[in-house]
Amino acid sequence: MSESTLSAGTRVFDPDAIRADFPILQRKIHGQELVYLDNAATTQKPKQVIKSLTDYYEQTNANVHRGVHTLSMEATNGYEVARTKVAKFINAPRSEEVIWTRNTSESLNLVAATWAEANISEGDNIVITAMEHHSNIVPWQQLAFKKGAEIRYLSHNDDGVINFVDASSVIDSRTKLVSVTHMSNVLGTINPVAKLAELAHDVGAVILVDAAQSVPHMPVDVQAIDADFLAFSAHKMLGPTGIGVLWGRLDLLEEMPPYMFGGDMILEVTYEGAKWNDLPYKFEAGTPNIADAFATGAAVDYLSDLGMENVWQHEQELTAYAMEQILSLDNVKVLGPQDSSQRGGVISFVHDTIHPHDLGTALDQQGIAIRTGHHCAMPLVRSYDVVAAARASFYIYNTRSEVDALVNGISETEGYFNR
Amino acid sequence: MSESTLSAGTRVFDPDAIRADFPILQRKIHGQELVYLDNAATTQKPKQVIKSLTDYYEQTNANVHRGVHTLSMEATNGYEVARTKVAKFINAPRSEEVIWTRNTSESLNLVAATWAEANISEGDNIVITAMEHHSNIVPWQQLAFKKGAEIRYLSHNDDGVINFVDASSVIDSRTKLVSVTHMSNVLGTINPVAKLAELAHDVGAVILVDAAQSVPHMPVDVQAIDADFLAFSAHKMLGPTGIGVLWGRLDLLEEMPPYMFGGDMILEVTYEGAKWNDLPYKFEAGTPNIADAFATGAAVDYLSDLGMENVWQHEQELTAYAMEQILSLDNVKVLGPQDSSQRGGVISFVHDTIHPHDLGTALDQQGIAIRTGHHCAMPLVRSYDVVAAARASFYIYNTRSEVDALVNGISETEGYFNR
Amino acid sequence: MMGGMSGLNEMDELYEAIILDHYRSPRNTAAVENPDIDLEVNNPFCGDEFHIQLKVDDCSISGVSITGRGCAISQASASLLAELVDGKSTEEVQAAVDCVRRLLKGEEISNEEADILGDIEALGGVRKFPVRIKCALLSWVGLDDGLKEHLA
Amino acid sequence: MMGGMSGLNEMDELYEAIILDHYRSPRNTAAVENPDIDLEVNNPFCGDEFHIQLKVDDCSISGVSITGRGCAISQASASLLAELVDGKSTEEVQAAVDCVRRLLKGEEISNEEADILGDIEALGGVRKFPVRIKCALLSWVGLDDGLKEHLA
Ligand SMILES: Cc1ncc(COP(=O)(O)O)c(C=O)c1O
Ligand SMILES: Cc1ncc(COP(=O)(O)O)c(C=O)c1O
Repeated sequence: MSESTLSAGTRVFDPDAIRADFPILQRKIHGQELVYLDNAATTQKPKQVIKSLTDYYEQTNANVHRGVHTLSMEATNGYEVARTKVAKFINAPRSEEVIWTRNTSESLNLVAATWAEANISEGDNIVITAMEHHSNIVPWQQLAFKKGAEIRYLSHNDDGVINFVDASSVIDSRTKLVSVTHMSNVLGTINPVAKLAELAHDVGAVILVDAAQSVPHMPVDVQAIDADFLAFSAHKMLGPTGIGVLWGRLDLLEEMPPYMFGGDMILEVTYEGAKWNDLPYKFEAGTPNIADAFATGAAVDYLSDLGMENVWQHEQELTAYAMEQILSLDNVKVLGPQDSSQRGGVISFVHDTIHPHDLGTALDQQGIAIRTGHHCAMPLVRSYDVVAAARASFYIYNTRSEVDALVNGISETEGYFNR
Repeated sequence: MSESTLSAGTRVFDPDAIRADFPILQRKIHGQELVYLDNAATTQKPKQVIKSLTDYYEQTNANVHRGVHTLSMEATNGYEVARTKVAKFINAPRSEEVIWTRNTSESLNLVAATWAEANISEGDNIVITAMEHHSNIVPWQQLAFKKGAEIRYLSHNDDGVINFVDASSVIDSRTKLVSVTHMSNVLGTINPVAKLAELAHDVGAVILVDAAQSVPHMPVDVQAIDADFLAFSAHKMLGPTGIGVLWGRLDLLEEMPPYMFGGDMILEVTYEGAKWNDLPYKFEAGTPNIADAFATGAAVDYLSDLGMENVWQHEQELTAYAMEQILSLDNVKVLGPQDSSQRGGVISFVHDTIHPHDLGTALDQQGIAIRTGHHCAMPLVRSYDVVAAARASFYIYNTRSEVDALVNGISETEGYFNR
Repeated sequence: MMGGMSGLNEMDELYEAIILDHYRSPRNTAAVENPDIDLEVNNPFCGDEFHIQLKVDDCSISGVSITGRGCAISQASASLLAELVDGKSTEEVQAAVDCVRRLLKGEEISNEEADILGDIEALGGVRKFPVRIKCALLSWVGLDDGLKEHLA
Repeated sequence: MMGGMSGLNEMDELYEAIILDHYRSPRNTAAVENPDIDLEVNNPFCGDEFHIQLKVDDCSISGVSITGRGCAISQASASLLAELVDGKSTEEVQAAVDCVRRLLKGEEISNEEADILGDIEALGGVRKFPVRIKCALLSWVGLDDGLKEHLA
């Protein structure tokens, strides 16, 4: 098997060994083995990540940054080590550029409320794509509304690939921000963010990359793509819920006003006013999510050991196989690029006669977890003239036989509803 | 021992049994038993809370709210059950009034950015006390600055008790918000928030209670104190880091604009605009901190089993004992109420000749964890003409012999520096 | 092979024959002329959306049309609703809505109420699939709101 | 009994006799008249604050005063600094600051450098207590910044 011979990481990419690390994969659902294909929503966690939480709470737990006692020093140290791991993972020049947030959504809102609030004025425009997640639409809509700025959409072709003929007229001298998803959570499309960064920088705009679906699945290098901001969530990359990352260019972060006020983000307070702390603390108000930062470090270690090149290759192979199998079904249409090399491991599809919701329930009866609905991308899903779609999405522990189970499950469901 | 006969909870309050639930208490620090007296910063976690995290990730983990598959339904259900537990714990009329945030600081910032942003205008004033934590000072300073509003401070007497003669002139017809700590994290003072709520409501103002130090330690009933908003953090009450609560009165929450945009807080999005979801989701953008909500539920269960009356009584007894012991030391001055019945389990003190920082290091060598510094209440600490103080703070697992260890540790440190 | 038919039989309570029948052949879909009540309801999360039209004469329903798209449950439920209301008094309709609400919450309903509901009782199977209750209730809640507004 | 003296001996490296001596009797605290450099430094987290005054003639320090309050480490360090700079050239002072920085980072310093530092090498004990490094560096960094600005 070609997968098991890859080794850009320090560990052989062996799906069986990987599966053994995930306790939840032992669960039975309606008496069936769990086939978890809802990874774009959130991924499962290996025992190494779960253990890092247990270890933290059993051995280290304390508040950070101002403590002279041993636990506090250890907690502070581990918290910063985790930040450094994340910085290295995305090749950030400096670890102070890595800000802990709750999730991708908060990272995006942070930029909207600080950088964009300070830099976008009436008549300016913000460019996003027509395939964004709600979290990368609504903050900008609201800001544009408040400022009298304009939201512009980069269009895509029928197969979900951005239309670059359009792009250079959409992005113009009044563009202040281009905010685009690196990979669509519905279409699976991988967007050429480096190319968009160039277009943005050419007109003096800043580019924010919503990397919620890319950082977990492929090597991402913020310097290589020349991003200005990058946002992602730990829970979509083996890490815990409740913690995410905003990476930003040092000079931008330094100029930005703080987002929230209180606790660690303050250097000095008098009854009259306050002075902000240095980066990254300026953006981290109150007691941080220390335990989950530790666990995020553990998730990054796990992925780094596997090697992101190998993670990506595994998903590419599995996606190609799944596309082939799903497209072979008579009554199923797949949204997005039909060529699997242009997409990541997310496949949204609709069935001619079975509503996604009914399909979701029927697959669940067979132990197969997929997502159904608008996937927080309502305008996009509607543009395909459907109100909902079914979505299967893959990660490191998924296998070909799980794809077979999905395809078989769809056929069984057809049988059931045609009885 | 009188403690072990109390039982308003369902479990006997037995310090030995309680200590056995906390794995970290087995840790050795510099070869000594850990004496953890930094509970006002963050508390330790019982195995029940740690296990709830492990269980969640090993058996349930999935994204919430829109999933038709079993894991997602179970995750959604548990997430909402935890919310209901919290609502019951503070006697909130409805569980939709309980909003999950990251911590107390975010809860306060949320109110500042939404309710206060919409309701405070030029010439209005916001009343806080002179003993607030930075997180309950700086958001209001910034808002006041932006709006041309005024920040007013309720003063306190030398022994740290709010001066009510003053209060009724400070709170006036232009007061829109009174935001006060229920218990000072430096002085230990318990503030009469019900009385302040009355003064606020008399002039048509809203009262926000910073309950970061009260909800963990005493029975708190939002209806009995007639609060409008209440904020606290799970990590200070046996729960995980990374999750906190904002409770608000339904009618206020319903009128408020959202805080962050994205994910679950949206009902409908078009390319032109968006419609907000119902409470509490309107305030919960993006994937929530699901695991830590589960764990917060477990923390609430643990405290409820003990009974908050018993928790409070244990701390009152221990604090009285500690005050007596610490005040018996020649060179030590205690800040705040000298009468221990007016305070919670927080004792800040300064030594005539040993700087808090040196004391903290010396106590750490003896396994004793205290906090030193300004405790995020710089203006208050400075008002006592010191720049830093040492602070010991207690919780359910602390014992008289730990108080003895502290007092002995201070004496040993005196001996060391006078050698 | 993972998965397999076995699991699907457990859905029989959800997808009773009567539900599938209404799903495949929805009743009362022809537009009502000059409707007194005319509204859209939707559940954006599932993408279900229905268009409800009622003609109300002297507190009784003299015409009804419900059309739209959604999952089998929401469509069958809408069709069952359309079938029920035709010719009923507004009071009877409101009582039936209340009864369906209680049925789906898992509360007891009386024998007489069961008689009134008839086929509609088949919706009760959704109780074992709580995440689908919203689908079953969508058109009922919408029609109830519309009636209330009309009668106010 | 928990706790006990035993643990405190491990602090001896941090609180060497020379450190405690400078802490108890800080050197060069008398105000400088017409200082060329006059600045406040503070670390709000610990509450340490120092007032630094220097008289600089022809690139050499002809007068120095450092006063303030802080923990034993920051005070002793300030006093050691005050003792060192008196009469030194600005270049020598800057070399010494650099050397202390490296000492506290745990980097190697040469024998000659050690000779220049003299008693100051006692500050090296802080390396085992990383959270206290800021205390030891506070006045050094402040004075360095002040000198840079003066010379610029
Ligand atoms: C009274 C008070 N308010 C607010 C806070 C801030 O809490 P957090 O750091 O969890 O946001 C604290 C915690 O130190 C506190 O003691
Ligand atoms: C492309 C994209 N952006 C943003 C988000 C929001 O992430 P979170 O819910 O973790 O804030 C998601 C997750 O669904 C996503 O897929």
